[in-house]
Amino acid sequence: MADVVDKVEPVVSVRDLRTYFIHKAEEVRAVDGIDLDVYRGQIVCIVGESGSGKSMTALSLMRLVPKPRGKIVSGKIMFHGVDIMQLSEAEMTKLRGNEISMIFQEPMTALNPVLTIGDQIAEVLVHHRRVGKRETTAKAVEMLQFVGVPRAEQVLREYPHQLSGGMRQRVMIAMAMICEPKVLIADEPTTALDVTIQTQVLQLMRKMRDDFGTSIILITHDLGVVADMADQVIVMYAGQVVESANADALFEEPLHPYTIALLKSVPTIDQETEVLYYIPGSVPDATEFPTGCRFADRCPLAMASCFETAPEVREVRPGHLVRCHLVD
Amino acid sequence: MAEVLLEVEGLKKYFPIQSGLLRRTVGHVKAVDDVSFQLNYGETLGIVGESGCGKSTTGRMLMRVMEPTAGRIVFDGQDLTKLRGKQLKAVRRNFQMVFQDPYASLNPRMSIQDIISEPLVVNGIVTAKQSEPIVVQLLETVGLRARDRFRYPHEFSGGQRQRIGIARALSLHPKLIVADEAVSALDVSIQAQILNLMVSLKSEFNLSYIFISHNLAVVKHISDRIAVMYLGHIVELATKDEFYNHPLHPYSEALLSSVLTPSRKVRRERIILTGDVPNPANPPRGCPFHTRCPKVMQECRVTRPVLRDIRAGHSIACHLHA
Amino acid sequence: MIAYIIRRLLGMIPMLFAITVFVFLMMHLAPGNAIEAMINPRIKDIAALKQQLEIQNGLNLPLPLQYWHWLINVLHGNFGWSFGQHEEVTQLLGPAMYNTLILAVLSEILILLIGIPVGILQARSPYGKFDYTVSTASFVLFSVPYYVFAIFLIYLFAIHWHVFPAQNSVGTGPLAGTFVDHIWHAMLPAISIALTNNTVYSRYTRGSMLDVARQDYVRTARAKGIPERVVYSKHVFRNARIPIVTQLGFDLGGLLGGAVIIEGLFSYQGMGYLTITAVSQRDYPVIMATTLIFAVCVLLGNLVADILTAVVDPRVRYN
Amino acid sequence: MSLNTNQLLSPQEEMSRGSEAKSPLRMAVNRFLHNRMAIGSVIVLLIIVLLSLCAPLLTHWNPTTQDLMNVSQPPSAKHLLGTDNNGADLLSRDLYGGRIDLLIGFVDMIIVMGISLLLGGLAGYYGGWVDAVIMRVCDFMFNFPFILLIIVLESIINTTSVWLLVGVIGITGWPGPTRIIRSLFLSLRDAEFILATRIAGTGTWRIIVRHMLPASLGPIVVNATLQMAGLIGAEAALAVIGFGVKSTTPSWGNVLNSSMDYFTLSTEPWAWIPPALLITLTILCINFIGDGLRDAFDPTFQK
Repeated sequence: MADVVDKVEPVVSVRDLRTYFIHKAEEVRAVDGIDLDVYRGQIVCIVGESGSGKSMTALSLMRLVPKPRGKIVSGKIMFHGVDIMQLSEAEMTKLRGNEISMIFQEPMTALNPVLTIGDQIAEVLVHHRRVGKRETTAKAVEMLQFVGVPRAEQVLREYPHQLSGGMRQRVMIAMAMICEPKVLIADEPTTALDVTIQTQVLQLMRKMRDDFGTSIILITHDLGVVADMADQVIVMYAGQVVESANADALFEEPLHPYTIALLKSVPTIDQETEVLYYIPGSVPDATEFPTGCRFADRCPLAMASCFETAPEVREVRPGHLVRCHLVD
Repeated sequence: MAEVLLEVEGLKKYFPIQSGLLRRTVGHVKAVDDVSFQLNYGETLGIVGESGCGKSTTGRMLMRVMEPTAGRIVFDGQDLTKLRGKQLKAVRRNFQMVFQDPYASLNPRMSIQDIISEPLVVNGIVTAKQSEPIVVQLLETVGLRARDRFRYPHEFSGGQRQRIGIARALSLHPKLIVADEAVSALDVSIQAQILNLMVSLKSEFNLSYIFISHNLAVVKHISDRIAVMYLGHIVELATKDEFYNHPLHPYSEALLSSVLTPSRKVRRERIILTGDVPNPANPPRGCPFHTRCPKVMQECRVTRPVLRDIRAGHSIACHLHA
Repeated sequence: MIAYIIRRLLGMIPMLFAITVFVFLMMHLAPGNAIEAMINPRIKDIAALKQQLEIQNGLNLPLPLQYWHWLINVLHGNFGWSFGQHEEVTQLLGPAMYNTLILAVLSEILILLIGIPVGILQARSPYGKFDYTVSTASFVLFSVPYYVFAIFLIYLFAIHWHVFPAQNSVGTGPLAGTFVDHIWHAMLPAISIALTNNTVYSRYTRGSMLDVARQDYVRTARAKGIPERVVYSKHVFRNARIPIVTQLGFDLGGLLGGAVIIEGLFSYQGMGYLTITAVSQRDYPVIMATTLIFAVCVLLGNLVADILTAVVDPRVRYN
Repeated sequence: MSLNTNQLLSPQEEMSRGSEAKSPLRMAVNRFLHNRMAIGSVIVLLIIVLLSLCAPLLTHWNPTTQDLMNVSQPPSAKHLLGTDNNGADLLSRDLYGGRIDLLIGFVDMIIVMGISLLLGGLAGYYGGWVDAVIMRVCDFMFNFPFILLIIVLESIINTTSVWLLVGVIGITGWPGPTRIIRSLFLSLRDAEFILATRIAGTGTWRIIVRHMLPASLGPIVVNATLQMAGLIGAEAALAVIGFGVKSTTPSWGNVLNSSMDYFTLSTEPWAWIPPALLITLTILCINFIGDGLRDAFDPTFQK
């Protein structure tokens, strides 16, 4: 697996990304200072619970934060050495779906119900490649076959509601991959699918990485999916990265109390536990974060200093970053 | 203790498919097709399966909010399907339900006090005034504060709402609680809180559970026995240990192999099923699973296997183990 | 599609039957009968004449049989004799339907040309200055009853500026009776109908566009790198038009049946005006004919709405 | 469970009870009270209502007295808005006229909403054949639009009495709101919180009164205002084509109708502008109130 990963220069490099939602006097700090490096052929998982800002991070990378309230207030998003924050909207449009693609959680609602599958796949090629109609169709059929859609030629003429959930997600992947982008962002791609279908889709995504060398940013709340897929893991909590490490290292020895608690609170089919570990309380309100560590009032190991000063991210071991006062 | 609380026999729910000018019934969606099982006092039965397998429809029929097409539901010796009106109301308090969506299952216009006390009041157990101390106690039982009873659902988080839903279900001291995907909408850390609460309430209130979920790990945590459903049928029914250690039905094997564990050490051999679940309006002949089964035989395409005991506490519906 | 239309047309039969029964009964519930309306109450031997006429017209037969005769006549295009205007009802219907058709089509064109584009423009930059101004204006305009609009239009365009006529559906002079003359006379009533409807349609279009713009598949389109202009014209508009097209179909049905108030106000000789005249003269055969035609237009409008919906929405087409 | 309630309530809890309990209804009322346009409209509407109710105190002219010696007078100190073609004082006709329009708007709104609640509620709650029958009747009524039905009914009933007009409008106006209420109840019937209360053993009546009605209160109230706005205009709509109440009875529609000739329209704006403005202003106010109510009940609604 590791041989596909080329660690020379990151394909995507994010520094201090902040995306806020501003409505009247309220400021929701959805993403509050994210750093991220993705190398060629790497699968990076961003994991967190609802409200952690993981989906908004993904949309920020595409510069698709919902307007007018959402706004990227600061940060640098380098894609192949170009800061995409500096690009014009037209230049960004050329990048989307071509160099960076995205797939979403609900394949049911993410496809346009009144356009045929063929139309929806073809328009990507039409706008990015300017190829003829016959070539477009051939390419679309080829891609659908590649992602495992049976009767591809017929499916091109069908509408999304005629397909099953698993098939729709395959179509989404085909559509995202048709220009062979360098980066694929997948926002909870299997959450709406049944487990047996999830297995199929995850396998397909791995195949995409292996065959095209695509880097994948996989956003999920499911630690099982992370363990299955990730090369690199980023754990988010309340808009910030709390831990970032190589997947093996993270599952071997998680360091942030939140990561540890999260891993312990998931029931598994491999071990028996009488009482599940749980994290008391709930995620703080994104309009008024505490001055100290954002996890402090739920943390079993919190010290006085945790409530006073916010911890910085520190490289505790080579490549293992943690935002916690306890690990120095 | 192994006394039977609930016995379900040949339960069916067919939804007619109507078509054409005269709304003629041209076929049926067999949402639940010939489901039978027993539940003992104090036991938890987990029902697992993928979307559309009929697990939620089964739960709703048990709750008597959906009329079965055929079959018997014997609860505590009484056939529920024969009861109507007052008689039904009298037994109804013995079985309650916890829902999936904590945002939709509480009336947004009622205070928590009114929500939790309503079952008591409508069953004539106490008046609205008298119910206050009971509500306070119930709130404390599920880990909320006494003063929360004056507040309204919109002021609570998802996990807290689910606690309120549980308090409401408990208010009548039921013998059975059907939990339909009760933790699926919650974040992992909150999910663990609710699961723990349900486990502790079970012994405290002598409850039996039917726990419906698509999550095999969650079901394993809480259940004593597991029923696997596929296209309206139970394909495997076994005790927890039997099921998780020796699954016999090819579908169960595939399902279990698909469960992802948050660990890099456990690497299971994946059985990747091809294709999708067939349309329940047009189910395949023979075994419902034969279109996706990696071990399919000629017989599977012709006759539907019935659920039968393979050994004590383990039955499956599969020709492989005939 | 053709099978669907045929099925729908057959499905209209029970409703048409109910409508004809209702219209028929309505006439018989009316005080006095057709004979009384026809004869001069001061003539001699009125009772004998009445009886004779009743037998002649089959009014002594049992009601179901009378209904049957009436229905057969209607199916043959014979709506009877207008007592008020002393003519075959069918003779009156022709020009009235033609005038109403002109008015209906003209109003729909105005709605399509103004209401919908304004809504689209609003939705392109929602919550901006243009959107805010238009929204407020259309909220106020929406509250102005259409007959008040009509009176103001008559005052300005007919009385003050002499641009359009405020009376009748045809005029005099060299152009009298030509198509242009018809259009010219239909202008003010059409504008009156369109003014109120435009506010409804622009609000409707705007709402539908904004609703669609929030959908996941629009985000997908942007994520695919489709230029914003195409995102709106292809992804947003093709979905947003579905409810609008349906509504247009419904409204067309109503308009083809005749805009009673507006036609009355402008003395525009369409179906609505014909109804009003007939009602004030208690000219029941005409009332029955116009009411029946009105109902049929509404039913056909519903059918057109369903067909148009199926054309623009594959989910409907394939179910 | 034998604890006394009072022991459980600490003084602080009692104190916080008022501020903490944010009932959705109270929040809606608060939002409405903070909507300036809506409150302003309530005030203007009240003024219009008061003007019609107190008409005898504001003018000494009888609106039905005709004075053929003084027809079509321009405004003067004697007749502030002049006189109409029959010599009746226009100001007093405008003031008294509101009574009929407001009466029709208010009473018919109640009749229409009452019928709609009953029929729509039955259809939505019970579904099945009850729903099928009621909906077919609605469909049937939709084939004859409101105005057409009224004028045809008028030709049969042959009357111009105010109360008969109220009755005719009332029994023809319900199909629209009935459909809305039916779909509200239909969607509520399958809502999880209704299911939960059925499982608890709650009876039909209580489910309707305690759960479904409060849940649909917002849309019902908003719809009632929209209905009222439409119904207030109905009298004038009928009047301008000559099918309103008896032409001597003062009503906004009749005042408007009596100005429908070339001469009056072009030279006597005081005759037709005031009633036109009054009708429009009344409808505008009611629409603003309806808009405010919708915002109050459904703050997430995007205009």
